[in-house]
Amino acid sequence: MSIEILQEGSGELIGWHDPDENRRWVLENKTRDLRDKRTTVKEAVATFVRDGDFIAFGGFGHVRVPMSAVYEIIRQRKRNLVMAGKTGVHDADLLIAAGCVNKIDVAYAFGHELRGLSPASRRAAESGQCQVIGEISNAGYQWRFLAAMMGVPFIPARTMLGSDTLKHSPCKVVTDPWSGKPVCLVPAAYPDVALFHVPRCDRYGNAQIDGILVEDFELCRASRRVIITAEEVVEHEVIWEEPCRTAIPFYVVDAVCEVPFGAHPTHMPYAYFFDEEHIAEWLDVSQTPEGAEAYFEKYVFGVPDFEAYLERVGGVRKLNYLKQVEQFKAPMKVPWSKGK
Amino acid sequence: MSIEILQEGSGELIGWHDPDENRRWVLENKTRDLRDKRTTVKEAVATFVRDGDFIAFGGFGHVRVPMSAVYEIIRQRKRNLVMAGKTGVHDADLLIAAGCVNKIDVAYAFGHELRGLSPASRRAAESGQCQVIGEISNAGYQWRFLAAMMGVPFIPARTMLGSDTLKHSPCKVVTDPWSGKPVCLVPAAYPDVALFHVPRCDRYGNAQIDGILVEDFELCRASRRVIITAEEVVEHEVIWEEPCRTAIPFYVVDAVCEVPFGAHPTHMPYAYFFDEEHIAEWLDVSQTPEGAEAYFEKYVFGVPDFEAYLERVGGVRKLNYLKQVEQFKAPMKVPWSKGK
Amino acid sequence: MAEQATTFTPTELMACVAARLLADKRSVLVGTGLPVIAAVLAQRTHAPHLLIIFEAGGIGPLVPVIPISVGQSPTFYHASAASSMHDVLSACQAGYVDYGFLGAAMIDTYGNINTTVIGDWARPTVRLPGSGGANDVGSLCPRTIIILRQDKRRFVEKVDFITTPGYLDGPGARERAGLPEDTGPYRVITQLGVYGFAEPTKRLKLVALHPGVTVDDVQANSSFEVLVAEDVATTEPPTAMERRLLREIDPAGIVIGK
Amino acid sequence: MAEQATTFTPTELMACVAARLLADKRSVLVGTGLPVIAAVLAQRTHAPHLLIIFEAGGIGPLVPVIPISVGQSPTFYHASAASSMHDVLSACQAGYVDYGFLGAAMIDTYGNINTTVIGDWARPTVRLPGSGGANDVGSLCPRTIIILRQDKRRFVEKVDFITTPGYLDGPGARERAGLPEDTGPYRVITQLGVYGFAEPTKRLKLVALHPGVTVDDVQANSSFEVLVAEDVATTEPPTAMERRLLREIDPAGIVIGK
Repeated sequence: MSIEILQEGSGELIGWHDPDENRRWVLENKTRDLRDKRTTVKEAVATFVRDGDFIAFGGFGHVRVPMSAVYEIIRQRKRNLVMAGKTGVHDADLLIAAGCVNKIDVAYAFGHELRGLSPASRRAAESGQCQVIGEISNAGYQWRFLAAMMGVPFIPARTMLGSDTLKHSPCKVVTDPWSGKPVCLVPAAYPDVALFHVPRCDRYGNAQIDGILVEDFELCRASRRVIITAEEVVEHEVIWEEPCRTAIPFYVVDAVCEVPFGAHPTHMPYAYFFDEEHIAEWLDVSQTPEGAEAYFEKYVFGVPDFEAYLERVGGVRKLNYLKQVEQFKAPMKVPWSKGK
Repeated sequence: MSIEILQEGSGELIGWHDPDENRRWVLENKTRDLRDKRTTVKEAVATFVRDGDFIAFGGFGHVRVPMSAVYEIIRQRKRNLVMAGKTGVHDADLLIAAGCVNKIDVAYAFGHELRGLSPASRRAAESGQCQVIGEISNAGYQWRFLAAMMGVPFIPARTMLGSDTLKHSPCKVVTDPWSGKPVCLVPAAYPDVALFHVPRCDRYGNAQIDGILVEDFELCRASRRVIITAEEVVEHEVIWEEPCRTAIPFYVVDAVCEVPFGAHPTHMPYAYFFDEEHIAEWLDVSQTPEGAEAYFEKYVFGVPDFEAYLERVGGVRKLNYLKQVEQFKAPMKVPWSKGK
Repeated sequence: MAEQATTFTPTELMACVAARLLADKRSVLVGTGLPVIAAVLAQRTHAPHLLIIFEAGGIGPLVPVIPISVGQSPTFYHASAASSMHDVLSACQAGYVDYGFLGAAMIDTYGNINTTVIGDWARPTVRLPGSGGANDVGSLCPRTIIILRQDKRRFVEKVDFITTPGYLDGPGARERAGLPEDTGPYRVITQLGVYGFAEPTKRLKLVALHPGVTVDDVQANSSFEVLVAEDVATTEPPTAMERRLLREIDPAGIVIGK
Repeated sequence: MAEQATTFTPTELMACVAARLLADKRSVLVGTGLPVIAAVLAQRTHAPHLLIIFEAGGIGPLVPVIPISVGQSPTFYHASAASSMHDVLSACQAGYVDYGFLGAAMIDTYGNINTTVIGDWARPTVRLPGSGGANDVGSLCPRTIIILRQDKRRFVEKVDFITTPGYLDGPGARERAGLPEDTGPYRVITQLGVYGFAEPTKRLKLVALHPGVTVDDVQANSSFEVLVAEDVATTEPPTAMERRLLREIDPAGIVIGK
């Protein structure tokens, strides 16, 4: 007896491993004991992000993105990264513009949500400088991470069927042996490295997330190496109080970095708002390669670290303002909105 | 092109629906608006538990089991229930002994964990009064609920392969089209009705769980009808404070019942301990059909409701004691432990 | 009859038309922009019990002001749950979500949407963001509502790339592909009018014209011949109350304009 | 050499032997009873950094006293996470769990375990609880440790029902069935001795005898001829400290006895 393979997408199968091969990797590389993983973003990126890696970032759109690590990746001039465009927005745009990412697997990229399209990364995609290696949907990526977290080769889904998105994905369509209907199989995706920004985390890597998890629960468990940046590194005993709040467990984590405002200029729910002025500045200057270059000189290469960057984007006054906006105590500024 | 079906288990395929058929059921039967679902356990069981239903209970083993509803099902003499033995312990034992459940799909049943085997339900299984319709593992059941929650026909897994558990399950083994290796597919399981006991819940059904979720997250979303019993029904605004703590969302819930100590004699994490004296009494008397009968007369048919039952099992003094044991303020009593 | 605003913008009109399509006590998956504005407007007018869901995990919030991102805190402000993408898209796949909202760069006669590329996929003239959650919404929702500005380049006979499935190549095609039954595009809203899909052909069909717009205007802004219903309605313009509410929802005029 | 206890029970000995098999800085999935006692004993002796995991969701607790249920609050007391069965069993399937612990009603020469039925499945002589998480542990863990009391009815050539796979019918059978590579039974601990699995046959083989036990005792309590290693070791008896710790972990003597 057999079931039919009805269709096979032509997208590049990035990040898939035979489940046994990945189990072996986990066995040999992931530690199981509570060990102090605190380090600097500089060290963490130097050690755990490697040229050519398949890389993913936690959060969603402009929310809870580990931007201090994004800047550090640019500063260390990592190259040939393949990005999981699982809704990759500001992170993807900067990394492509800086020449760190030259391949991307796209659920959503090249855009800044309501703010419009991304001049820099679109330019790169259209010139071929950044290659799109496949298309997928958000659910498709979500469930590729679920498959990897579960250590299974694929997860069935009922989306993408009939579309060109599927044609350009690495998915296959088979006949469901129970219903006889076509069903899409999304293959597991194990990023080489994934980076997350969280409100709090202990030194071992047990991390809590306030508000929505997006796909971080599955993504952190799917990834071979995991870097956490946290607003605050708390004592392990804080985790004991509510262990049901641990969204990322220590045994998947390789590095823990305390980085207050580490998501700037993206948004940290309950803590601080997007820095729309800064995002608008980027969207404006990145309309030319020279402008993007100047931006990186000013905000990345021209500063020694993230704290110096925070000073440069407006320091304490700006950060206080962003906290106030998040608490509805100050009005938001949206310079990119031209009253359309 | 095709992939091979290597094996098909002979277990009865209980609770599976074509995903489209279940979508139609959801569309026509599940409400989406915040509506007050508070009712009594009596009403909830009368309305939402029907003879012949495929039924499942939240919690795990002797932990967080909605016992007030179990007793009410017995009191209302529901019949021909098919139970998801997704580790069904005290609930399964009573419902089988009382003649409510006469078919069971077994991951774990007929036992009381450390306390030993279940005299009453074993007797029923061995006499044929309760029929075992299939075998599966805990992961197998967990992922059958995951498939149902996701609205997909199956989930792949790497357990059960090669075993008789799989032979007597409703699973199929196919060749993974990526690795070429055999992989087990567990079919979706949509219980007709599932019941949960939680520490707190709002009137609409938004429920929080303290501590481990076990498989309640997936099970509640997989089930067609859902009854929640809660230690406390709280104001909706309590949910607003930490919406990330909502484990069961209101739109899957049909009835909300406030039942303090509603898990008795099972354990409610952070709140009260098992009533081991009561469980021991059941294990003792249920060694004969007459003893089981007398138990039901005394504790179920002989009391009008759950509060009267709580009085009968020891009232305030007993309940205070169970709270103290959970807080390590009093020693536990384990009468079934004969110093083996 | 409700008091009508004397002037209104096409964006305001599209938001109001979209809001009016949402029935009370149902659920809608929304993104940022006009969709969330329409859903909140519906909640504040005829559909107070509408369940609003965001793909990133926000379930049932009382959205205070328009979120800029679908993961932003207003998407789970005073919410029933702040959950995950897995949870929300599973609920959508399992049938708990009634309406979906989508934008589009281009749409074709069968309601197929392109938001991926203009030109050849491998060497695009214009690279667009891709599916995001759009394909999932368009695949899984019983009633998908599409909002876009219409012109000849955007209303095309056949899209360059089907990012999100409409009725594919016609009747039965969705089911043959394996998509859930009884799903697909429900209405298309543009600055000129409202479209449904003809039975049994599943081709785009004009069902309402906005005030002052003619069928000729519609045809002039489409690169294919649009079917026209026998009884084309005329859209009610936004009421003054609707316009006031739109300002409340989008006080900075990010989407509605200033 | 550590101070030895003058007297000890077989249960105490089995707990100590099991504990000693667990290497520090690795992870173990445990159930209630002897497994959790052994794991906690290991933590309090040579393996302080052992990660203890419970299938119902408790991850990395400092287990204060033996839990009666695998979902009870001690299984997530002072824990790194109180998660879910899906999370834990996924982690196990993905390779994050090194050791698994199982009890057994019957075991056979290939380490296959029966905890489902004695007799015919459809009309059993004795109905047992079934797999629970046992099949998952035995399917997925690199090193599964099995603890049971041995006698002729429990040590059988071929079990009536393979609830949990050992080496099935011999070398390569697990991989052919699709089970993860490099997994399977590692040791079997009984009141008489400790068994491993011979290479390449994967048959049960005696590797250590408990104090005072002979090979003849072992054969007399097995319904098949047990292979015997050339260099059968003798189990170190429990130390006084180990016995003290066992009383601390199980103060009521639920498992260890009174």
